[in-house]
Amino acid sequence: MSTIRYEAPTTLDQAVRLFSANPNASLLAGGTDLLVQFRAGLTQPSTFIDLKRIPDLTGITLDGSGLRLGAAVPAWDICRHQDVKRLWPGFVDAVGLIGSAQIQGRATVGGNLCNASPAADTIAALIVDRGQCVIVGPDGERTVTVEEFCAGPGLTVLRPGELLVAVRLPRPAPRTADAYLRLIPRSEMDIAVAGAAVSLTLDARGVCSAARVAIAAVAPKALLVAAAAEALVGSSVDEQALDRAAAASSSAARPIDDKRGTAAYRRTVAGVLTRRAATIAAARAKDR
Amino acid sequence: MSRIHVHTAINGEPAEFLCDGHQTLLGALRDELGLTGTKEGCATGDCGACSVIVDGRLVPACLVLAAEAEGREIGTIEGVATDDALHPLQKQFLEHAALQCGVCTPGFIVAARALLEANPNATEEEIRLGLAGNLCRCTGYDKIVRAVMDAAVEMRNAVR
Amino acid sequence: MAIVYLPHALNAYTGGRSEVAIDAPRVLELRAALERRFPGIQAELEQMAVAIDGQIHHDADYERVEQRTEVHFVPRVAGGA
Amino acid sequence: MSEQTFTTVGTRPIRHDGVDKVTGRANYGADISLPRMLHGVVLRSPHAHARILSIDTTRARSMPGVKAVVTGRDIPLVQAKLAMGEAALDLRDMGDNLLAHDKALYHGHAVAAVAATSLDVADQAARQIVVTYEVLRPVLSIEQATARNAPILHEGLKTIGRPTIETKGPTNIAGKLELKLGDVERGFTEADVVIEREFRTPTVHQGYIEPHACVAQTGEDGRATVWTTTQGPFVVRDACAGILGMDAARIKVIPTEIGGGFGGKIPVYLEPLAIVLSRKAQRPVKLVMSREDDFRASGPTSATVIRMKLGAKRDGTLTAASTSLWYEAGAYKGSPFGAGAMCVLACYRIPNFFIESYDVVVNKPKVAAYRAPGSPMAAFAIESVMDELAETLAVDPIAIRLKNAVVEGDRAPYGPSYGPIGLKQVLVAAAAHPHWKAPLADSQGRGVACGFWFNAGMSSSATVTLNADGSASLVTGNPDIGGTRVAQAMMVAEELGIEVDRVRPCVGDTDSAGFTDVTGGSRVCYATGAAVIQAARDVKDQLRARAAKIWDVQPDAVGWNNGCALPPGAAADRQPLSLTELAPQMAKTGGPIVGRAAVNLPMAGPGFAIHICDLEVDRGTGKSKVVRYTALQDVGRAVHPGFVEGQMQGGAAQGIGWALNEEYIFDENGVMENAGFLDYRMPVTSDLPMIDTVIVEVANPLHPYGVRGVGEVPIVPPLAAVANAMHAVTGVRFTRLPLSPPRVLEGLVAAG
Repeated sequence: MSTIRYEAPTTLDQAVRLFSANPNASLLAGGTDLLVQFRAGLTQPSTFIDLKRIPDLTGITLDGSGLRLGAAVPAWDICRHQDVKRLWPGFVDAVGLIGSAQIQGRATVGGNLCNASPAADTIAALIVDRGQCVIVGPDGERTVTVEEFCAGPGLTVLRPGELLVAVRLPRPAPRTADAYLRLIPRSEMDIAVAGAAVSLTLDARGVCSAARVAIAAVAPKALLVAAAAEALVGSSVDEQALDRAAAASSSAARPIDDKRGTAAYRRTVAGVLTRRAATIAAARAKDR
Repeated sequence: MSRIHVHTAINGEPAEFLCDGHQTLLGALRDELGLTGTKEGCATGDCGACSVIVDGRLVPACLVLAAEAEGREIGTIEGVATDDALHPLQKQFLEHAALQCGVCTPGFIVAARALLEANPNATEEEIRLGLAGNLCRCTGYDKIVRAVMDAAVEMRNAVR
Repeated sequence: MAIVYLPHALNAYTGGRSEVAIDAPRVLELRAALERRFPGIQAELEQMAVAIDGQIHHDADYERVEQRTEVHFVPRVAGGA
Repeated sequence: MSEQTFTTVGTRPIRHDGVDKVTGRANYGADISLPRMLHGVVLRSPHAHARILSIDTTRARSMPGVKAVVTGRDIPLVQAKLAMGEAALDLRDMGDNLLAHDKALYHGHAVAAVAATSLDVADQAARQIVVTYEVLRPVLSIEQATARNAPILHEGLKTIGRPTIETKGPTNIAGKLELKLGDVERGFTEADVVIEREFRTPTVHQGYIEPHACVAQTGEDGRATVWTTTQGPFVVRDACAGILGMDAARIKVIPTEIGGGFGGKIPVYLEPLAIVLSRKAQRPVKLVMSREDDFRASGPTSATVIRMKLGAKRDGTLTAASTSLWYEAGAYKGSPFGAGAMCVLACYRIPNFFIESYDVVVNKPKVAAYRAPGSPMAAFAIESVMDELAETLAVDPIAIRLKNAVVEGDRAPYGPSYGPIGLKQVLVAAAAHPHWKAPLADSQGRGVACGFWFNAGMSSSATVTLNADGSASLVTGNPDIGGTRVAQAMMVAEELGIEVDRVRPCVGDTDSAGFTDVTGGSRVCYATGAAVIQAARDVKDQLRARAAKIWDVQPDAVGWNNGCALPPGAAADRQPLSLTELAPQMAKTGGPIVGRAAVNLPMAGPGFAIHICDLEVDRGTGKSKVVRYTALQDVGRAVHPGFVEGQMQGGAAQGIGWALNEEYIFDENGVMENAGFLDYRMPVTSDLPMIDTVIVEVANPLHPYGVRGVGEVPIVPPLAAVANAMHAVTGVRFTRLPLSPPRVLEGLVAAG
């Protein structure tokens, strides 16, 4: 334990080289998952490679094509970015739900993705917002969708030596908005027992022309629920459409019983939250 | 393996210390620098007792590596009072009897200061949500929230 | 005479008697008198607190039990904070 | 007594230790460091129930930097009990709990400890200790413990029954207590309504924010000094002395500031280990529990199963009660089953009752005291049933409680008559409180519940030393967990007629303070307070004698008023002498003035409370939130109302946590799955509303100012107050805690 090294590369190249040379290294962004796992003896890295001094990972860039969010930007900074908040209120809500104000000062979206917890708050939101993961490794750069990025609990598609550099979100179409809701037992500080994200587009008459629905904490990874989206498309997001969407989410859920909730409970709540998130997203889309 | 030499600034003064690669900032503050006002309640980022400021951001010192402090500005409870006066939050915590055992108090004061500096007009609800990462088991939070609300008034008046 | 209330919990010794008048100056002698009357009871009583006219003492050996005093033997209680 | 007028009592001065605590200067358990100090790590059992076949420490001992290793062999099993005023601590069990000897009895049970030059080395060394276990089937509930052919934790365990009960063969039932009055069968036949329910509460933890921590230094002469975070420095000293076979005079315990206790910092977990390690290493040793260890291996409070049957006439008059209470003790006997039995019916006049209560050992950490031990679970049962009775009879829930409330002169269920008590007063105050009549939204409901706690007495000492400038120093032996320093200083100020800032209150160590029982049982302001007042009055008497000397009159003739000695008639020409005038003349008039007192008081007058809770429930998810809360309590006399309110608010918050989300979750092997603040869900700031308080003062005749205990009663009502509010919103009677969202939704679905 006393021989663990700490490295803080200042360029992406350095980071990639260091990581390739130290396959047992742990990449450190916010550390809110990594250091807890390390303390619990779940991971024994040879080196901590701190990514927070690399400009490619720590910037927020917004242009005509959309957002490029550095993987190591802390939640606190994202929540205070007024333009990002305006364009993706659901995603920013999800970011804002991660832990406490203290945790927000550390936790990153990149870390949330790489930790690949089924209960991660941002992943479902990123999925409905058509997020893309920018990955860099010894063989260069590649991009995968967020729904592909996580493979299961704690598992990602990152290959040896690769690291997540940024997340890209395309600019939302007109009259499009997102929403994310989760259920936790307390008002703050808990891990989601179930979560639901919805992004939808309304046409001029208020009819839903496109939708994406994703649910969290009810399967080994966040699930994109096509059936729930289909239930909303073509409707005015009315009670019947919401009921169908909720039912679709509940039946798509593949939850387990654990210390945070029962499978039956999660299944029900995934539907309830889908319904409520869709309602919020529709209201937001109307205002655009 | 030699230890890491870290140069930083703590509460506005240059400071340096040696640490191990896996040592946390909390460990370094308490064990290397003798700044024991920052407390360990859980070591998992769930209680807020180790709240400190790093480069203007409120963070749990238990989830920061000490080596990360290189070149950063650190603020701890020991730097909240000025040479001649308690901070309004400290005064209001005392006036309101907002501490019982007092072990969560440094974390609350550091976090509440960060909260009020970012949002001087925070409502009761905003204060409660903003301080949700600081556990107190003695007070039921009532007097803490009142102390923070009154400190906010005092801080706003001082700015005018 | 002190009126001693015998708890249901000590029925094994008292045969179900619920109160008895005892002439004794202090709790120490009162317990001894009860032992003479109900053999074996003293060891149990020593584990218990004593309420004298409503006030519960944990260490009551030398407390006076005057005329028409009410004496109860009650289980000891632990407290938190 | 209620006509007493006060100058300082009832005001809200700033606590003397406050500035140190808001600036980070105050030193708590883990803040102590000594030169050459070693760091210790405790190796814990990975099994909830296992026979220890062997422990091999060879490799650990040979590691560089390792200075001492201890196992159960180093901790003698002493067949003795430590009288602690309230309850005897069994030193044998305590020794076996410190380090398992033959069997590990819960997951996390300590089996060995290492001291090394750094925490990392100690941690690595602990991993090198090889323990061979024969894993046994764990016993994880009352049902499992009492089942036929249940695994037995302690082969020799015999049920201590009052009345004596026949036990056939080995058992996990350590104790039984019965209380009885009247004819229960007849009582139920006289009833028009009988309600019967079974209630369950989970294992919960005190959740103090500062984990257990200590440093011990043993010298070449074998004398030890221990710095520790404890509610009772004298308990630590006497427990260490008893277990380790040392004279109490060879151990000095210095209490650090304490980051919460609530009963959980009365037993010893680390201190004897630190002493033995430092004796072996001849260097100071620090032991600090991680939060995880603290959950797994300190003392939470009992999970319970309580069956409650209650009968009443149509007008609400209670006729009979029959209740059976089962308390888990954890790995060793000693749950608060006796207290539970005595508390469960203590609020009401019930002419016929039968109470039986059981102490059951299970493979979980040994329970410790937790704020009014045993009473909250019992109140959950009786107060839920009272609520249902009110509903069934269509009467107001406060009115039915008033109708049956005990008053002065009524007999408590454990026998003696109550002195002046305030249950009726708090009920009347609750009925008149605006909260009780305030409108509610559709998604909201309101519940009430009462609570009772005895409040302890026990032994306390105090010393007041007058300084030549007229200020005073106060030394007592109670660690200050919630403002007791300032409250005690206020009593000195009140007696001597000086400002509270001119009194310096000090928490002494075991060498400098007279023997004092724990900070616990709600006893500090009452019992230690009484000693403080007596010591201050001793100072006053000595001052009168000094004035008499100056005036050359008889001391008895000198009066005292308002901080001044008053000349007797014989010296009517003299001016009164104030304390500030007399103090500088101490040396001339006979030497230092030191007032002292030592008391052993009977239990304080019992405390009663009623809480009103408004709960909002999300029917879609089962999630609830307390939106308004009022706690009303008889406190006897509020010395520092700010800290009295703080006790009421803090107790209410802990009880709300117990009701809504807190619980130990064990897997089938007895491993706690949520040993951290993330998943052991204590209330956070945004979970709670402001907690309104109403202080009722029915003076306690046993204290000079009328003080009665305050700290424990407020955790008693919330469990039922919340559950009753939940019923008011949902129409569902929940009998199992916590009322977590999944459980509530399940209940809603089941009810259709």
